[in-house]
Amino acid sequence: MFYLFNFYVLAALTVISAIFVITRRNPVHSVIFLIITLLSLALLYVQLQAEFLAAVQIILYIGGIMVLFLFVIMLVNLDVVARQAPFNRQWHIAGLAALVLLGELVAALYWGRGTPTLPLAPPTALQPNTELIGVTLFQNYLLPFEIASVLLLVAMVGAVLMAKRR
Amino acid sequence: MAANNSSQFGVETTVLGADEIILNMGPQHPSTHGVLRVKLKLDGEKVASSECIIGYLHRGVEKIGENRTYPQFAPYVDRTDYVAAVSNGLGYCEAVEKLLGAEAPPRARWVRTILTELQRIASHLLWLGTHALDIGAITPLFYTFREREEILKIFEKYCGARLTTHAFRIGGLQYETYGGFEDEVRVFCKDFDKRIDEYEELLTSNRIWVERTRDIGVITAEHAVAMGVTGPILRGSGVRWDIRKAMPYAAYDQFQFDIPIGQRGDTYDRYLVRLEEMRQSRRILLQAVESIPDGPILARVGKVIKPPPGEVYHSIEAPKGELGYYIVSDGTTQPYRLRIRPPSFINLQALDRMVQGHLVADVVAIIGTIDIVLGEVDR
Amino acid sequence: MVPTTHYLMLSAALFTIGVVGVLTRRNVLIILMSIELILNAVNLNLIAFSRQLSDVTGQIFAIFVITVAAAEAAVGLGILIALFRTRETVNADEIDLLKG
Amino acid sequence: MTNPFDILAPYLPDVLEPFILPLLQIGVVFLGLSLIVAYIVYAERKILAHIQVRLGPMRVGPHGLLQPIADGLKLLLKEDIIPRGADSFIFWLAPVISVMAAFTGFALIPFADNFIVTDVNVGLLFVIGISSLGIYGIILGGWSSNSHYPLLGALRSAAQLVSYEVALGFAIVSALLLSGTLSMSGIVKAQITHGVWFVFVQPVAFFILFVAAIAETNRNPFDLPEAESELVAGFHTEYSGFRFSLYFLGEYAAMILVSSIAVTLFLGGWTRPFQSVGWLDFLKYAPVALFAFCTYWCVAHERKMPRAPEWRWQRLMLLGLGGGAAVLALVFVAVPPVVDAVQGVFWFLVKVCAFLYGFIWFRGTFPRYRFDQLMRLGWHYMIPVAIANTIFCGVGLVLWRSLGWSFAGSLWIGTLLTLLVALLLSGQTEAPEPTVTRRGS
Repeated sequence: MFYLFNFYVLAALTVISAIFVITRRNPVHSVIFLIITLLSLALLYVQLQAEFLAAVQIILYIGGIMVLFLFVIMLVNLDVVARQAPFNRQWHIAGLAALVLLGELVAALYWGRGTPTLPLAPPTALQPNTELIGVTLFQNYLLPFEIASVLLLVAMVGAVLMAKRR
Repeated sequence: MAANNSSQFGVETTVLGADEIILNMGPQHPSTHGVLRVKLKLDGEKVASSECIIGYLHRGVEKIGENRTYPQFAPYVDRTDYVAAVSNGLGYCEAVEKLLGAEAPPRARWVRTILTELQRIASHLLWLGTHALDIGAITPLFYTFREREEILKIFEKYCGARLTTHAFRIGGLQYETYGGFEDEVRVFCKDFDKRIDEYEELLTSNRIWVERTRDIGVITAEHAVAMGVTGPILRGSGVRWDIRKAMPYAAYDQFQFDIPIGQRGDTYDRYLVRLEEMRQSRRILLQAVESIPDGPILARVGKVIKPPPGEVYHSIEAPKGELGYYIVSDGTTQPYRLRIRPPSFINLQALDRMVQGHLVADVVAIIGTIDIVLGEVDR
Repeated sequence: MVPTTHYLMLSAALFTIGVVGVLTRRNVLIILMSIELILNAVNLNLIAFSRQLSDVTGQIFAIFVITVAAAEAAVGLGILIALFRTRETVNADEIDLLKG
Repeated sequence: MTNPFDILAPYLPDVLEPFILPLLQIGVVFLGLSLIVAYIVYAERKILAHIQVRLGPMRVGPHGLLQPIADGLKLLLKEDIIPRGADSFIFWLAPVISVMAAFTGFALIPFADNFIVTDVNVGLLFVIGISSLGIYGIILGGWSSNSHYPLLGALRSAAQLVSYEVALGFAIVSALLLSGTLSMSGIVKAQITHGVWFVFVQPVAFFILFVAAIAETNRNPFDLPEAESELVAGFHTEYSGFRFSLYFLGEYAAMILVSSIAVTLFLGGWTRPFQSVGWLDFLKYAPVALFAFCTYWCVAHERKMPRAPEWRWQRLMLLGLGGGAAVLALVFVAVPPVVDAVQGVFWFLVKVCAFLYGFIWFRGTFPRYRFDQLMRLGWHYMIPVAIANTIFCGVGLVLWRSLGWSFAGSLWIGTLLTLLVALLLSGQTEAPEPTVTRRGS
């Protein structure tokens, strides 16, 4: 009961602030609402027994990536942006297409509800979370992990190269 | 940025290209030491060039001088470099004396030397405290003000004023020294060198201080001479020029003292030069109080001061550099033309050369190291 | 307990909002943020299934997704800065020339 | 030792128990922290004043003891100004974020054995994550003020925080490696098991954590975002009144938070010094000694005060304080369980205060770094040393676990290797040269 209540509050918060993210004219407001979305998602992760990911979400997403966004927003001139139309010309069609997508997803879920669901695992199944993730990551997924580090390196070099003054 | 092209009192930026920004420091800025306005052209982070905009404190002191009698104008000069009023008074009085062909009696000259050297120490202390504060060290300010307070107490006992003292009169002194004057100076000198060591302990070998001042605001000897820069800045660049030695006035030819010079001409050298100057001033003070002669304190210059027609330029070594007075007399009781050569004004010229290629944070340190007083720059 | 379907619904909604943002907004910054929304929807799915199957692999994949998101944001914002420097705009529909 | 709040548990209805106990703890921690913050400000003013040969606040209450309350009231009653053109929503939100980020972190700090609001098994990551949210308070506050100094201050601050967070993270990793857990109380318990505070086996990591903590809280010599000679007051230039006091609160709470993290990770959290040494057990009466000293101090200063009637209230207040301290000391002596109960919190706070004293001391001593120097220090020196330390800490642990060397010995080998790296790195930077100015003739 408590968890369901929690879920609905957080889900509502997530969806509403996500809508605000894409509708606010001012990008700084968008960032703030995106942070709220990400925070409530982190709390949902805690409820899903993924504490480590929740912490990673807060540290990496909110503490890192979003700060980067704010930085860039402050570097580019916003006065001009604020006066321009926020949506592009095809937004009616785009919105329609997205709604169709939502319909599709919901329909798939709706029709799929009859399929036998697996029993929910006992709450301690994913504990201790950090150790489990660590062991799995470094035993079964070591290669992807290393590739991801290469990806990060490439991204870092790329970003520096892009942002560098010529 | 949020509000480009908006001009405010504090700061104003204009985006020129993507790279060049004009940043306006002052006139209401905590570290421009008054109402100096510096327009910085920034190339990214670095300062490409700067322009000083002065005049916010202009009071027409020189023009006032032409409308006052010679003794009447003496208090006005205290208001130019208001943190070194005694030195200003000395320069003016000696200039008028030179015009009159008079000379102050020995005792007056000795007392003048003592008070001027005390003033030099007080001015340097104020500089040290505020300079350190600009660079972010808050504690030296309180230490230096502790000692400066002692000096101001001596001034107050001598002439009743602490800041704008009007200590001297044309022809000598107005007041005889108070009882115990020498002793008080002696007591001050006794532990003053230990106090300087205290400041040095906080700053000289402090790694952050060295990093903030070493090779910052370098000015070479040639440039310094070419720009007419004087005082500790010139000596910091390695030019041994001190009017106290070169053209002795008051009683300076009677005392032993050294002129410290720097090698690199950077902010750190100027800092060391000023510290050493304080030590040398202490040396002069100790010699002066021991040998202070008896005798009259005021030469016979007459009740109404009416110099013969002619012109005179007399300069002294003020704490900030060469302080000169150029006076043209037409034989009346008022100067026909009076012009002050203030050290801060001339030294400030060097700012542009010193800040080029440095960061904005260094500009603050460099303004501090030039040791300007806007009352003197603007007059 | 909350049925897993609920999380999937939420994820679908979030995904769609992200897609709407990408398709309709002009500001590249907002578009990048919408992409973050999409990636988060994916993460929520992965973690919800990881919970249901009590298999930690889903969370591992979410970590990889976050890594990719970080890389994407860094490169995307780098491009944005370079773009803003040459074109003085952050609008996606004004970037329609092949030469700068 | 048990959680002091568990005493209440039997009296509460079962349904509410999981809510009320945490709420009570949160309340106690929040109020206690607010009080501590207020008096940290007072302590800072007093200590700085004494460093700078002056007295500091002396007027409000005996020795200015009521000054924080007066300041708080003043800030609350001041006019609340929102600059024209400011984004009022974000302008309102930013200080709140700042305070929330700082205070939320305390939910995961173990003040004593079992005295922790919530002991999550990834507690350390959460504390770091939540405290890194404080950066939003700064950036958004600076941006929304619609003014240049705050904006520049905010950008500087953000860059600084992001840079030093890396070093902070690496410093924390070594404590993590030693204890093998992310739970905050687990880390303290690991230090009890090993019988040594981690600062004694990982001094380099502790040092890096300390420096990074100073940088993270924007304190001197890394207080560039608020460099008053350059940027007036940095990101909070446009703030006044209540909002400003929120920033103030958040800043000092963040100071206490980073100190608490450092104490938990490296200084043994709630344990008293040399807990394994039996004959030092008398140290558990240290709270008694502290309060007895307070009594002595109050009485001694009351004697020095003038007897004039306008001083009566000040004298009474001092005597009251002294009396209160005496009563507490007596209670501690008379009722041994009470002494045992306050042990954890007492030692924790003592260590945090020692840390905070360091913060204040630095402020009174150091000039400020320039921004590029600060960045260079962070990226060229702190982060490489931190990475080296992490690697060599791992090497030490391998020596200990696989080869069976002694715990402290193998870690010290790692530390020495790290110091070697640090020495090599510092060799690259220019050492301060001898003074060049010599007296001439």
